[in-house]
Amino acid sequence: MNIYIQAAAQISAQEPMGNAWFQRPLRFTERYVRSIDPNFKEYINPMEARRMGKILKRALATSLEVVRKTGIDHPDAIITGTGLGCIENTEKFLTAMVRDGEMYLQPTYFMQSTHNTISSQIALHLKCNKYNTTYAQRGISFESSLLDAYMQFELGKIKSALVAGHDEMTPDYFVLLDKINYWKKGEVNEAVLRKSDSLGSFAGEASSCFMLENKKTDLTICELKGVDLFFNPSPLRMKEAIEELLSKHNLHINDIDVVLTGINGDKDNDVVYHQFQQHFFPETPMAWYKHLFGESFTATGLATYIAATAIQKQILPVDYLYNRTSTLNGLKKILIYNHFQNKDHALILLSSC
Amino acid sequence: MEALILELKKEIIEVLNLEEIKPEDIDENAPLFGEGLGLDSIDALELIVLMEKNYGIKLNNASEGRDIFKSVRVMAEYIEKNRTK
Amino acid sequence: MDVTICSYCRLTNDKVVVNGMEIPIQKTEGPWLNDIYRSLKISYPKFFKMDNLSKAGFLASELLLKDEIIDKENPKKDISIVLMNRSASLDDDRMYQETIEDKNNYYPSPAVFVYTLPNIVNGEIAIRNKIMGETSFYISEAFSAEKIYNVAMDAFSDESISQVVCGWTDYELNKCDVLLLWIRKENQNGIPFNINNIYHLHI
Amino acid sequence: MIYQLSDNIISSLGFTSEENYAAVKEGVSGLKYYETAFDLPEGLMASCINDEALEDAFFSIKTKSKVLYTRFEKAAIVSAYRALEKTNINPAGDNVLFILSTTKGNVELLDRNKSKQYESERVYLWRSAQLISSFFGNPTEAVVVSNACISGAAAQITAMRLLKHSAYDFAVVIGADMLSKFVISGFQSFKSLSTEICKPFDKNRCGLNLGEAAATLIYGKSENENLIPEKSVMLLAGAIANDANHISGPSRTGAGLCIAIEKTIQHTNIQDIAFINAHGTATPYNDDMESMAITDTGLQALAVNSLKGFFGHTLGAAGVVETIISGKALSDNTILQCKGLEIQETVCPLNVLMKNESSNKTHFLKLLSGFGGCNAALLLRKK
Amino acid sequence: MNETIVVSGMGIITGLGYGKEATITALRSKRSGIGKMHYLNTIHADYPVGEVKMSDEKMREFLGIPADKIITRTPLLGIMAIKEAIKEAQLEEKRPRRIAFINGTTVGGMEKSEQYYPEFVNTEAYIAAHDCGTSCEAIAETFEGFDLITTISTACSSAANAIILGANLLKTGRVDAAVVGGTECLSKFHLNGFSTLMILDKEACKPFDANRVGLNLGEGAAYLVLEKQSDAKRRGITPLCKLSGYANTCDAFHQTASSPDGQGAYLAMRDALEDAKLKPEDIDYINAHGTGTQNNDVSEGMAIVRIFNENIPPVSSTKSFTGHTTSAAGSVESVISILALQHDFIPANLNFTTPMPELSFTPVKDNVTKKLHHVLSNSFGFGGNDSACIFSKIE
Repeated sequence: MNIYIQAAAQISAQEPMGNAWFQRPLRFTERYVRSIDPNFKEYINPMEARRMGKILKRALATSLEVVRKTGIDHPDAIITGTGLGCIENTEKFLTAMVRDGEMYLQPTYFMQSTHNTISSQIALHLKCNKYNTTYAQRGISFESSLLDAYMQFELGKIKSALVAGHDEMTPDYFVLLDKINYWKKGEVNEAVLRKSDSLGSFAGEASSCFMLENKKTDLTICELKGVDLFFNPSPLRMKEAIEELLSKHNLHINDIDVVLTGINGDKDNDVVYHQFQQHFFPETPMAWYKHLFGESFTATGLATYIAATAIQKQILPVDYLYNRTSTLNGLKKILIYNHFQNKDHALILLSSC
Repeated sequence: MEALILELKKEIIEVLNLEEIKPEDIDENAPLFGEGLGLDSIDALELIVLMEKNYGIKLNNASEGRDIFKSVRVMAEYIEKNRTK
Repeated sequence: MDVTICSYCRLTNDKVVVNGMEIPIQKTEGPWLNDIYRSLKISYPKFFKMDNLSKAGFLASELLLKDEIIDKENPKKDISIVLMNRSASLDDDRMYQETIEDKNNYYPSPAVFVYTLPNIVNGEIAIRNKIMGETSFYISEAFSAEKIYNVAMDAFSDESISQVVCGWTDYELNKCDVLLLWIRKENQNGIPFNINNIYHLHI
Repeated sequence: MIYQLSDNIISSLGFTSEENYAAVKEGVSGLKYYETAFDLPEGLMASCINDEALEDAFFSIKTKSKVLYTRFEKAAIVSAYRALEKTNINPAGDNVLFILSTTKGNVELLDRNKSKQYESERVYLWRSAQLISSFFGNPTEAVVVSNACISGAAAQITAMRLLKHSAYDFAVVIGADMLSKFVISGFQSFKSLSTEICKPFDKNRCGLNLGEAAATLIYGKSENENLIPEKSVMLLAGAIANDANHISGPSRTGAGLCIAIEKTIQHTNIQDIAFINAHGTATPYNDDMESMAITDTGLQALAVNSLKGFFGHTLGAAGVVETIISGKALSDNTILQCKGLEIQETVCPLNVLMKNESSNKTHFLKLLSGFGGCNAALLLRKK
Repeated sequence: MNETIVVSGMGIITGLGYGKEATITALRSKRSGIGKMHYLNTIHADYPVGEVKMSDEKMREFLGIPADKIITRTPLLGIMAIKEAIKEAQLEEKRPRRIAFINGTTVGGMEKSEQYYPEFVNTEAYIAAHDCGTSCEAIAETFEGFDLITTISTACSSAANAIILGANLLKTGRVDAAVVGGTECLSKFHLNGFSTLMILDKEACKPFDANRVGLNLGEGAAYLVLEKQSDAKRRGITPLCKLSGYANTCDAFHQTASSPDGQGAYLAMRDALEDAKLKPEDIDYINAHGTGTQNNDVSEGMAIVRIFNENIPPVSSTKSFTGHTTSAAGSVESVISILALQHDFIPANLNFTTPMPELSFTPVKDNVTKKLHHVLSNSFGFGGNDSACIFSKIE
C-alpha cells in the first residue's frame, strides 16, 4: 500500500496558495499574525460565502484548489482536523447569548459554529456523499485526520482522501489564550524564539489541505510513509515507535534527512524537541517553521506542506533549518515530529518517490 | 409603508450578509425564496429572529414564516399589522 | 547513483569563494575579472581575448579544478561540462552589435563575434583542461538548482562519464553570477550533490 | 530509444517536410544569391524563408493570442503547429515538453531600430521559448538548448534523456534560426562564407552558405506504440564530445567527433548503416576534419552526404532539418546526393555521393560540429 | 486485517441513570429520563431535557476528584461512563498491550466557557478547558495507560464515528484495545442553538409521529471497549457482542437539514450492511437516530423504507427515553442496542400515537421481547454526517 500527496494548498501568514514565498518567507515581530487571505471570490460565489466565517472560506478555497489541481471532485473521504473549530462563529453566538440574555440569537452563527461544519461544507459544495469526519484533539488534530485517512488506505476502504487542517485565531480568543501564557509578553522575533527562555510563542493561523491518493501520477508531490499518535509516551515508547516506523520501511536513522519540529520559542515546549533530537536523531539536521507562521493547533498541516514542498523542490531553505546548516545529505525523507504540551505527540514521515 | 419596505430591505441585507446586493436591487414584490433572492431555510430562521428583535413579532414555528416571507411587501404588510415595537 | 560535490566555486561581483573559503583578491581600478586573474597568478594569455562570460567561467573553473586537474595535457574523455545561464551570450552580443550598428563605422569584429555563443565558455574550459567529454549549454529564465541538478545528472547517462563540471555561468550588464561545481560519481568524500545543496551554494 | 511521431520543416524549399524532401530528392536547392540583403555591404548566397509565405502561414493559424511575435517566433510556431496538427497530441497537456534549439533567437532585436515594438526581455532565448510554448497553452517550462551549430542534435539527445526518466510522454523539439545582419556579418568577418553555392567535400570548396529554417520533430516514448506512424524513424543513440582544441576552428584531427561517433555506434553493426549525413559545411577545415573522423572510426566505406547545398547552414535548425530529411530518405530507401559536389577531395577520401542512390539498409548516422569545439553524432533507424 | 471486532465492555450514564443496570431497568419499565431541568441555568428552563440527575459536585465526590481540580461536566460524565466500561472489560486486571481512547464531543468545556465568558475573571483555568481535546485528555488521564487518544467532533454522530475509528485502529493493528464513545453535557450554547433552529419540543418528543414538533436535548456519556475477538479470548474475556459492520457517509444536502429522500442515511445503512456482509432481512431491530424533528424523521424514515422495502424490522428511537444526547448519542444508543441484543428485548418508541403519512411503517409502541441477532444503530449529525453501526450476537 502506498499513499501519495497529489496536491497541497495553504493559507497562512505567508502568501496564500502558491509557493513563491517558500524560498523567501516573510518574518514577523508581532505577537499575533493573521493569515493573508486570497481573493475568495475566485473560489466561492458570494451568495454561498455570505454566512461563512473566515475559517470556512479558507477551508473551502484550499479544498477547491486541491480538487482543481487533481480533478478529484468526489474524494472517498473528507477529513478535517481543527483544534478550535469555527471559533469566530462560536464567539459571535456566545457573545450574543451572554450579552442579550439568550434572546434574539441568530441560527446562522450556531449552525456554523460546530467543528464538523468545515468537512460538511466541503462535502456540500462538492456534493460528495462519501466518508466525512472531523477531529478536534488540540495540537494533534491534523495528525488525527491524517491517521484516519492512512488507516483507511491501509484497509483498502478508500482510494483518495481530502485531508485538511484548519484553525483561525480571533482577537478575542487571542486575548483569552494570552491570559494563560500562550503568547510571549514582549517583542517576538526569530532571536527571541530561538532563545526559548520564556513561556509562550506568537499567535498564528493555519489552513492547509492535501489530496491523497493511492497511486502515483505526474502530479505526485511526495509519499506519505507513516503517521502515528502517542499519548504521554515514555522515552522508551518513543524509541520503540521510531524503530518500528523505520524498520517498517527498511530505513535506518541516517536515512532521515531532516527532522521538522514544532519549536516555537516556548521554553517548556522546545525542551521536548531538543531532548527528542538528542535521544533519537543526534546527527540529523533539525528544522523548524513556527517562527514563520506562529503557533496554531493545526500548524502541523503547514509543517506537512513545507516538508512536502521541500521534497518536491528538493530544496529546504536555510530559513527553516534550526541549526542553520544548509548542507543536507539529501531531501528524500523528512520526519515531522510534533507534540502538544508534552501530552499529545505525533510523527509523520514523508518521502520522495 | 414605503419607508418600512426600504428599512426592511436594509435589515435583510445586513442580517443575511447579502454583501453584493443593494436595497434597490431587491424587488419588494418578488419572492424572497427560491427564484427571487434565492434564500433558503436558514435565512427564514434569521428573518424570524429579525421579526422578533426589531418588531416584537414572535413566530413559534418555522412554517408560519412561509406565508409571511413571500416578498418584502408581504412582510412589511404583516409587520404593520402585528408589530409590538 | 551517489554523486558528490568535490569542490565548488562561487564568483560574484565582489567575492570569490572556493569550497566555502573566500579567496583574497588584490583590487585595482581595472576590471574585476582581470584582478582575479592576476591575484590567482595564472599564466594563460588567451584569457585577455575572452569575453566576460568566458572569463568568469574560466576563472571559476581554474579555481574549481586547481587541485583536481593538475595535468592539463592528457585528454580526459570521462569528464563533461554542462552549464546553464539566463542571458546566453547577450553581454558579448551587445558588444558585437555595436560593431555593426553604425553603417559609417562598420567594422564587424571576428574576435568579438566568436564569443557570441554561450557554449564558448564550455569550449574554453575544455581546451584549458583537455576535457573531451560532452559540452552542453542550457538557458533558463532564472537560477534553478533543480535544472542544474537534472542536466548534470543526465550527463552521467553516458556511461563513460564519471565527472562533470556543472553549474551556472551568467555575465550580463556588469553583473557576474557564477556557481561552478565539480561533481563525481561513486565518490564518498564531499558534499552530496543534490538540489538543496546546489541551491544553498548559490546563495 | 524514442520514436519520431511527426515533423515539419519551414524553409526556402517549402513549408512541409514532404515539400522539402521532394525538392531535395529532385536536386532543387533553396540557395539564392542576394545582391543586397540585410543592409550589408556585400552580396550573399543564402537560403531564406519567404516572408509573405510565413506571414500567410502564421495568419492561417486561428489564435486568440494578442502577442506580437517576431519573425523567429512565428517560424517556430508555424513549424510546431504544423507538426502537432498531424498528431492527436494535446500540446496543452502537462505530459508534453517543448525543447527549443537555437543559437541566436531574436538577436536582431539588439538593433535598436528593430526592437522598438518589443519588450526588452525579448532578446532572451528563454523568453522566446516561453512565448512559443505558451502559444500552444503548454503548462511546462520549455527547455532551451544553445550549443552552437550542434544545438539541433543536442536538443534531440536532451529529449531522449528526458523522455526516458521523466513523466513526459512527448517532446516537441523545435530547431530554429533566422538570418540577420548580426549573424551574417559575423560569418563574413570570419571570411567563411562562399558567394557561390557551397561545395561540401569538394576539392574547391571555399566556404559555407547560411540558411534560415524552423523545423520540428515530435518524439514520443516507445510505450505509445499505437501513436507511431508507419514510416517513423527512431533515435537509437546520440553523443556529444569536445575537441578541446580551439573555440572557433575545428580540431585538425577530428578527435572530438571520433569520440562522439564511437559512443554512438558502439552497439551497432556498421553494415546496417545506409549512409552518413555529415555536417559538411564546405569550409576547408570542417570537411577535412570530418573525413578524418569518419576514417578513424572505420566508416570510410559508407556513403556520405551533406545537405548544406540545399539549405545552407541553418545553425540551430540544422540538426533538426537534416535529421528529418535524412529520415525521409531512409524511409524512402534512398541515399541523397551531396549537392554542390564536383570533385571529391578531402584529407581522407570518402564515398560522397554525387547522385541519389537507393539502399534498403536500416540506419543512418547524423554528424554535426560547432563552435566551442563541440561535436555530436546521432544514430537513427527505420521503424 | 479481517479479524472480528468484539465489544468486551461498556459503560453508560444518561438521564435514565448511571450504569447498564439502571438503563435496562428504566427501558424495561418504560420510564423516560426526560423531564424538568435542574442543573442548567437558562431562561429556556421550560424545555424538557434528559438531564443526568447528578450535580458536578456529586460526580466529583463519587469519583474522588478534589474540588480544586479544574474539570468540566462533559469529562465528568465521561469518567463516570468509562469507569464502568473499563471495569467490565477488565482492562486494568488483564491489560492489553496498547490501548486507544477515542472520544466524541462537540460542546467540550462550553458549559463553563459560557458561564465565565467573555472575561474569565479569576477563572483562567477554564480557558484551556474550553476545547474538545481537553475533555478527552481529562478523561484519558483518569486511567493509566492510554497510548493513543483523539477526539472526534462530528456533532451528533461523533460517538458513532469514534466507534468506527476505534475499529479501524484495531484492524490495522495499531492498538490492541480501543475505548470508544462520546460524552456531552447540556449547555446553554447548544440549547439556544437548537432553539434558534426551532427544532426543540416544549413537550416530550414524539419520534416518528405525524405530530412531532422537535427534539428534547439530553446529556450523557457512554463508551464501548473494542478489541479483536482473538485478543479477548487470549485475555479470557467473554465479549458482549460483535461489531459486525459500520459506515460513515455524508448527506451533502444542507448544513442543518437532511435530504428528503435520506440519501446520506440510506448510504450509511447500505454500506454498513455491506461491511457486515449482511442482507437487510438479517437486521432484527433498528435503533433509529429518530430525533423527533420534522426533518430528520421523514428523511431517516424514507431511507429505512428504501433499504428494507416491505420487510422493515422493528424500529424505535430511544431518544424518547434519553433525550438527544448529541455527541454522546452514537455510543449511548450503541450501548442500548447491545443491551437489547443481550436481553432479546426491543425498547419502545415512547409518545408515538399517529403514523407519519410519508412512511410505510410505524415505530414499536411497546416493549417487545424477541430473539435478536443483528441490531442496527443510526447516528446522524448536523452537516449531513451520517453513520451506522451494526452489532451482532456472538453465536
